[in-house]
Amino acid sequence: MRQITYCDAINEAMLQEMERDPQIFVYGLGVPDHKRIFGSTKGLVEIFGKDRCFDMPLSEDAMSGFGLGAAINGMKPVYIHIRADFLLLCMNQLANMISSYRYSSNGMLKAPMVIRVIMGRGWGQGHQHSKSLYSMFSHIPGLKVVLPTTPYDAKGLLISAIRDEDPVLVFEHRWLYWQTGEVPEKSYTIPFGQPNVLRTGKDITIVATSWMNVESVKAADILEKRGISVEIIDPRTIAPFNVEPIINSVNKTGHCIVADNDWVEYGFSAEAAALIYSKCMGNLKSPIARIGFAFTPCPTARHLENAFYPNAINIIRCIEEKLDLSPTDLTGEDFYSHENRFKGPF
Amino acid sequence: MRQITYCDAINEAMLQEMERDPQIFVYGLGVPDHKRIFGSTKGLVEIFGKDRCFDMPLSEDAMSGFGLGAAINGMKPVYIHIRADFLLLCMNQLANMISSYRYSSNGMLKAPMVIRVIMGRGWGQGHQHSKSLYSMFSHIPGLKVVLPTTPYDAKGLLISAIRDEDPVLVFEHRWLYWQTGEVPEKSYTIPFGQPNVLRTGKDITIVATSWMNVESVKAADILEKRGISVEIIDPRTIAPFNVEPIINSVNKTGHCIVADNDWVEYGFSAEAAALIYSKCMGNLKSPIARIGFAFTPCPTARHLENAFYPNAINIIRCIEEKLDLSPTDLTGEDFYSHENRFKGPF
Amino acid sequence: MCLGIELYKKMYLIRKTEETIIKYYPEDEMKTPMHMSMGEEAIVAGVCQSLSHDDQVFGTYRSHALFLAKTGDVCDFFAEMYGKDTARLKGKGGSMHMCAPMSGFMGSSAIVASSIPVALGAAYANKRAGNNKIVATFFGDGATDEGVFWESMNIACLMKIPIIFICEDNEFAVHTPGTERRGYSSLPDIIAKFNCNVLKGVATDVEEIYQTTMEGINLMRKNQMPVFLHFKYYRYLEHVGIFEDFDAGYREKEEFLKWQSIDPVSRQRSNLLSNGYDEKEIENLENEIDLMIKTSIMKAKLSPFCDAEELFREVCR
Amino acid sequence: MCLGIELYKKMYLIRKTEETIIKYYPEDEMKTPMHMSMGEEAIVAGVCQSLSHDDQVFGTYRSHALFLAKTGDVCDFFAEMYGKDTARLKGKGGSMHMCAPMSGFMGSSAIVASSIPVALGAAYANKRAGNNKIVATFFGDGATDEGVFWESMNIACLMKIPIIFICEDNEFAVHTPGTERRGYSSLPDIIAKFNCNVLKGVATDVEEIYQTTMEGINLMRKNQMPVFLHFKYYRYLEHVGIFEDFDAGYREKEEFLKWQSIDPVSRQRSNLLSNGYDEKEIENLENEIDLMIKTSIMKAKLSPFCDAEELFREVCR
Ligand SMILES: Cc1ncc(C[n+]2csc(CCOP(=O)(O)OP(=O)(O)O)c2C)c(N)n1
Ligand SMILES: Cc1ncc(C[n+]2csc(CCOP(=O)(O)OP(=O)(O)O)c2C)c(N)n1
Ligand SMILES: [Mg+2]
Ligand SMILES: [Mg+2]
Repeated sequence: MRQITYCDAINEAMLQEMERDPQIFVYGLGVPDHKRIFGSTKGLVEIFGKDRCFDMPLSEDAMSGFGLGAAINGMKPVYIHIRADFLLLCMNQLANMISSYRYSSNGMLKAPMVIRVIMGRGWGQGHQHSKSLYSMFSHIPGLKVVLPTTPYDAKGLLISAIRDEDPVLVFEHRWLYWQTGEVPEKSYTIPFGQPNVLRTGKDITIVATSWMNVESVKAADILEKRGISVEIIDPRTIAPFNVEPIINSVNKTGHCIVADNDWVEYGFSAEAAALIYSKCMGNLKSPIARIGFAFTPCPTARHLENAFYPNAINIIRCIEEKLDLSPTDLTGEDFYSHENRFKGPF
Repeated sequence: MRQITYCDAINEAMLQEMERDPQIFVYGLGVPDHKRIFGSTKGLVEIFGKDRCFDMPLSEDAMSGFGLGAAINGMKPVYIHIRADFLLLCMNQLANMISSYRYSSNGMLKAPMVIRVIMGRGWGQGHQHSKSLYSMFSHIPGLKVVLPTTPYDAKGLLISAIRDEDPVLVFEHRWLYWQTGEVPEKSYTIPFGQPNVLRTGKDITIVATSWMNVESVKAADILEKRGISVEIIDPRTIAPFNVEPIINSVNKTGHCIVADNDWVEYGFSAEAAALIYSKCMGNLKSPIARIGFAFTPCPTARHLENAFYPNAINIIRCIEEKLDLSPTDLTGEDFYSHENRFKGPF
Repeated sequence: MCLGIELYKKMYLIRKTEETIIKYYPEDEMKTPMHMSMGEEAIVAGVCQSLSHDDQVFGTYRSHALFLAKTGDVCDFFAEMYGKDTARLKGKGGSMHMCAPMSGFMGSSAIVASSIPVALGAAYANKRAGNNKIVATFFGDGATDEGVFWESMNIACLMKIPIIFICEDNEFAVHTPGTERRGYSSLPDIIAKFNCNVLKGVATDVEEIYQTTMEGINLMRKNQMPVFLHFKYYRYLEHVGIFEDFDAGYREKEEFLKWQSIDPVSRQRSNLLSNGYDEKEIENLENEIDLMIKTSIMKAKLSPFCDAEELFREVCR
Repeated sequence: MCLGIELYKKMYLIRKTEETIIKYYPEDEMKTPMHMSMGEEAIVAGVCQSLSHDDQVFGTYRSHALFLAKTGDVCDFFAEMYGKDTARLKGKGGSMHMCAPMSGFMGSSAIVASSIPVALGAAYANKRAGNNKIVATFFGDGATDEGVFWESMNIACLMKIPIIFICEDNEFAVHTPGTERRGYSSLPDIIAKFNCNVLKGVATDVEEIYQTTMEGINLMRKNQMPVFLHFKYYRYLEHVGIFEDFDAGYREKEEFLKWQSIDPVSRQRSNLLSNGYDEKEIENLENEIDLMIKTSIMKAKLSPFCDAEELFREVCR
């Protein structure tokens, strides 16, 4: 099948959906400018015009309410944030208004709005341009939270998000934009609440979100050479979060790591671990390990950033500990790094 | 010892601290008006004047940054929100600025700011005046989160919060304002990270936050008559969260309920459960139960509110299930209700 | 003449409905915090009269008057105050979160200023649909302290969005007067520097308010610039609740008496009379409304509550 | 004359430091996103010259110029750009989050408009302390779209807070021109309706900017109302990064050339010369600064990184 990038998959989803439904419009800071949100909005303003693809003043709070208002009046807004941190300016509309408009109108009005959010490790971006934040929204009833990892998921989940009748936040990791994978040309949806088994294995289960799936696959590749078989499950949507397939996996392997692209404390890894434990108690051979960011604001210097972000090596060491393995010799292994393609801010 | 209300304990802490340190000032919407934040700010404007106790325009975002600016310049702002929901307007300053100012200035500047937040079940208050939200802040490095339950804690923890060199959010439940308890007249502090064992027991451990401690005590009182002995532990601060005493308790009792004054999903109960499981795996005789709000926006009609909020009865039923007891006959039991003292908005 | 009586009917319905709340609230069956509209009737009546049925309004927690002026549906109103199954919202909204989209009442919010940008987006959708609908968003003077008000004004003026901003200025945000909240002397003077149509007035003469709004709408149709209406009025009762609060010390009863002497409802009644309207006819209309209110509240009281499962309906996941 | 040369030195330091960044950035050792100040030098130099050492400033992610104008500390500057242990921030801040409180540089933020209310609070603390310190908060034209800007203006004017708001208007927010962001024609005209002192100018004549600022400060000392300064300038380089971007299509090179012909740095140099300053002396000063920059960057390159444990320092819990 055709291979395209994650970025192009997003772009194709936008194009096909806007083609399909004239009520869809896309807006946000810089959406139609020549950088086109890292390329993910390319072609939209040319094809659909300035009415359906537009920029705005820097007013995140009002822009959020604006989307809600258009949504309850029958439109399908897609609001893009180039950094997840900017969502903090939208919290009132997101958690006091958008999340509850349907409920408080007892279903007479709905808010089918999509919020595309780019997160991800920068390049000395620092503490205000590096947050993930998705677990916060998962705590609010009325919001759906989606984390596509593969190009296939990026397209299918975004299309599902746009067709959903409720507000959906889609978090895209900047580093995933360059990943390639098989993506059908025709339009398709992926139902929410269906985890994706990225790799089957029998020795340990990794539940990974977003970019951490890439790190997990790398770790699994390396350990496979030693005969260790790792199962990797990507929940893909964390609200709704379907933990069943994960429970089955952990009951099989007896070990579990939750590798989350966020702070560990009070994040997705807490909810995931709590649910897994509750259903796997007798079968767990070791406590669930939770891997995530260091619990500090994100520093800028590269060596501190390296200490802040978890990666495949942390996962390997964690697996070794759980399975009582000697440390793998990692010399000569080529770990993922954007050093060479990625200079300047993401 | 002298018995006073939770509200008066807060008020006394404010008075004594403002007396001690002229850099402290208190501000927020309605802070000096005749209602005095349900009485908790009474006397402050008379004693310390309008310079140290003042109102502001309705500008929660700017008011948050305002406190931060005063704090880095050596003052000690205490900013009061009459509803937790209004914190959603402050998220950018809280999680992008206040939480990280010390870190990003490498300690050259500090933000010793206190944010007092009133939450709690209203009286048909509805979905925009009933959120708890504290778990969101616990997810952000650089913020401390305190949940006083008793009048003793209300005074001691607020004084600790004010003397802390970092930003602290103190969440006060409106229904606790009427609770009375022993409170020393002199000033005292309670260190953060010291859970309070409200009741010792051997059959089951309840970890409860804020108002849920009152419901837990009620449940324990009722079950005690059947010879069931319940241990109740109030973490008091959830960031920092010291789980050690809880772990010891659960390892002793073998059963655990986390009763949180918030939504269950992605909330405090997730973090607590994940940590407890990780250290009590072999000793747990049943999965940890998590009790909290129904995962919906809060409705207004009383019968729906009753279905939304958990209470002592839910806790009793949960304990019975865990300990394999027949249902307790609750006729004649007098459950807590503010029906008679509490009319109109909280 | 017909207009004058329409306006009066709207205001009379609002006033009497709130008087009925005051009568029954102490029974403690309407368990929802009441932010009363008394004193404000002329603004909503005048503005809503100038709107068509399909035009849309957004309100605040203080929206009894707006809801009744736009929908006239006192039956649904009381059913919701009592949280009953017969209400469209079935007790999910209460006094602060009413909603009746079929009549153009698009919602009200208890977070100050938060429905302003929502109204903006709704109006944008109308513009894109080319349906000629107007959106009117109501808010208090306190709301103009909030940043989102300024953001929304700017966007509306920039994008030429068909929206009317109505600032209902009662000089207070809860108990805090404007003088302690404003770093400027005149809001309309500032807003006039934006690309919009600014009109203002004192809000107890309902016909004048109607005329002012019509003027604004005509200007907007001509120049496509949004309308900003600024009306002063006086809040008769406490911020929330059914009582007076002149003993609280933050405002003077004299002020109230001054405003009461030009009370919007009785003023319009006198107008009608002096314009030759027959008092008997007015009384007939009043009686009809009284009866409607009485029936509505009785129906509400007698209706059942919805089942508790309703709690989980209309929320995703 | 002495003033003129002081101003020139500030601007020259900024310009040359940024030229040095452009030279070394491609080596890929300064791993932090650079929002360059080129074109803006006169504003920060003029304003900072009118401030005393103890006065305080707050900036944005585009604060190279402000940092250097206020602190003069190019050594710390480069150490931080390289993320080295010798920097005060040890690599926790980078280009967007500089901080030097001992010199009155109180921080800069990468969230647009977010340091404006912080500056306000700092100024309030100064007022309460009665220390006569002034706070100056710098922000772009894009920041004025944000609600918090309006909230902060209102509070400052209401509370008579000793603060200078400086809007550095380069007509763009990233690539979006003011015409696509503003629902009004003149910001200073709107702000003038608040209770504050509004002054404006075109920002390549550094002495004029200094004078304007001094005038603002004098007004503020007299009437206690905050100052709002509005200066137009031109951003020479792309929004972020070290290159020109006239091929991107959102702005014209002609515009740049027009502004370049009144470039603040060369303009002030010519001024000095035509005012009789000796070119040799200027060159000496320039050489001194060149040397200082050279030394600073070399020291930065040679310095070690801090240990990784530093990651966990200065954060609570
Ligand atoms: C964002 C927010 N902040 C604070 C409150 C608490 N509050 C409720 S009403 C009100 C005053 C609003 O005043 P105004 O907008 O003038 O409306 P009025 O009550 O006078 O109709 C305040 C501060 C709130 N509901 N929302
Ligand atoms: C709240 C927020 N929204 C969006 C951004 C992304 N962003 C960074 S700079 C910028 C433009 C700011 O323009 P302006 O204030 O004029 O400053 P300039 O870059 O022109 O100096 C934007 C939109 C941000 N950093 N913060
Ligand atoms: Mg008001
Ligand atoms: Mg700009």
